[in-house]
Amino acid sequence: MTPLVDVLTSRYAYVLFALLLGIGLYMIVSSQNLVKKVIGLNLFQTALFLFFIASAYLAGGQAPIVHHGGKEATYVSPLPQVIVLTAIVVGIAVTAVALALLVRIYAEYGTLEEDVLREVRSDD
Amino acid sequence: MSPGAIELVLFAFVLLTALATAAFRDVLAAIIVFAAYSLGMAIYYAVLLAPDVAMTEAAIGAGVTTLLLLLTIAKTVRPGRDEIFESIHWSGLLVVGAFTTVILVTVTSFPEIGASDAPIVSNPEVSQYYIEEAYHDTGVENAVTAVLAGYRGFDTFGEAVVVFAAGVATMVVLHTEVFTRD
Amino acid sequence: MTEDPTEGTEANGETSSREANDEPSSTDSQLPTETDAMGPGGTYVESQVIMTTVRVVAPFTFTYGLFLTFHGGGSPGGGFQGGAVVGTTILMIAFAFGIEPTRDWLSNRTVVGLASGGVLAFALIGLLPLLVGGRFLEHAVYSDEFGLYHGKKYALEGVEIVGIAPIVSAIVIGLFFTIAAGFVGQGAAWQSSGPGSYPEHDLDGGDEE
Amino acid sequence: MSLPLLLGGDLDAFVADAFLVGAALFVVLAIALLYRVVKGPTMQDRVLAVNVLGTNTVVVLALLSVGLGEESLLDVALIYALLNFLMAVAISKFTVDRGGVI
Repeated sequence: MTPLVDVLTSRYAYVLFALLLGIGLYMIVSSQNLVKKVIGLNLFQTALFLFFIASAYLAGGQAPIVHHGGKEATYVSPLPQVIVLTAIVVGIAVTAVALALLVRIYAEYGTLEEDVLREVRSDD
Repeated sequence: MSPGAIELVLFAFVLLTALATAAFRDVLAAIIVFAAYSLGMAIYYAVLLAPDVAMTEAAIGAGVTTLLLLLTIAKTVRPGRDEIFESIHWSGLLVVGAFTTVILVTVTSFPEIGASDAPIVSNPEVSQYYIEEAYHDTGVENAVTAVLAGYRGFDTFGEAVVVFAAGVATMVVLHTEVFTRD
Repeated sequence: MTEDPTEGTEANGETSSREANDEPSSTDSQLPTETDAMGPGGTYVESQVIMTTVRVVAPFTFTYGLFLTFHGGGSPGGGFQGGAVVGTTILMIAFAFGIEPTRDWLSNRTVVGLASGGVLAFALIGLLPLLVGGRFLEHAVYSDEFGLYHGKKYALEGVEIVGIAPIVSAIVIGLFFTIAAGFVGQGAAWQSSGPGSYPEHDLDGGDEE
Repeated sequence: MSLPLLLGGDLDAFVADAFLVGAALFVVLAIALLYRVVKGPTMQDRVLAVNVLGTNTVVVLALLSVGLGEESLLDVALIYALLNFLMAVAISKFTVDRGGVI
């Protein structure tokens, strides 16, 4: 048991990543309300961002602001941070498209509850 | 220098906010707790030494996401308030539990967080090259900006176009009927 | 995860005035004074506190967004962060002074032009090196072939400042305005009496793309 | 002043650790605030708690900035200081008549 605890305590952020992934997925799968599904999607996304950022971390390092190309210090890796940076902005765009679709769905069917929506659609 | 204690507390905070977001049945309460979650996440990014990402999360998470979600439920209706927490969806929980367990098992085989021999950090051709040569190659000190607009400029161009396309898509989704109405 | 019926009823009692209801007309009837105050424009309510605070804070936020954009090379920041902060400033103004007046003030043409112009400027900066045999987005060409002072640095900053930042800020503003305008189409006849809908004339400026 | 030296530690490291511990304590405070966010009972309680959480975030980031020796984290704290009230204003405006006044 102790080796497992050791492994997990040195990987806090990865454990958190897995748990948040689960919570986000649970919200997407089981929420009846479509807005909550979108929130779950966002949560799922942030879990992945956390994974990327944690993989870039270097103990005792500095943020990747390289002052005049100095090699005397160690820095965390900039590459995953760049990927996450663009992914956050793309993520908000995806969220907005999803929300626009929700507004459309509400205009069309008058509800955002999944079970009601299914009934309304089966009546058509 | 190790951020051990604060990381442990943040772990609890982020996990609790995420659980509360999932648990609330009332969408407005879920949005409010999700805003708190975003605050915790930004601190986590800062602890992991990603100020650029924390900054974006601050502007997007605290401002834009909350506002867009609020606007959406202002345009639609909230569900009835007969109960404040969701009831547990057991079959979904089972599937998600299995999924999370699989991910948790793989976690043990990742390199330790902060280890200097982790492949992402120690790769001499990518990460180390960016850190050592970014100032010389591009003339900017912020390695993130250098990689974003310099080394990976083509990728960023694609992302910018994707964001632009999302804006156009939103306008089309919400305004199609306007064109054909008159 | 846990059900707590007592708490549900408690919250229900406290907030009964805005209890969610699937009948938009009933929620609409709860806002007589606001709609009267605004006339046909919408349901915005003036708040002296919010307006004063925004009037003080907005210039600082806007300046800080510009600082983040322009100083992205030497400190954390860049087009994405600066653009998001500038966009959020406009959202802040829209919240304080009403979304419709802000839409009129910042016309749709401006927002769409900013986004399209950003993409075009980004592509142009990338394509110029092709003229002299460089590769797409090869910033070194600007200092080596075109002879600009610190050309590669300014090309990179140019991508951030005239490319990414306008796109991000315009898209943030545009998404907000678009979702705020909502959807009033033929299939939504019953919704037109709802609390969030806007009269027809508000949508006329929205078909620029 | 002499306590860390007596303990055989480095003064700078001690001060940095003290700031980090302070930041951790503020995050503990955030967890306490989370109780009010979850419990409510009214939406106004939640809005107020989230607003305090935002201010709390500014403090945590400032302490982290000293503790980790990263002045760049102050920029993040500045963004929160400027944008924090927007979130509270948006939600509180929304709670009046279910978004009728946005």
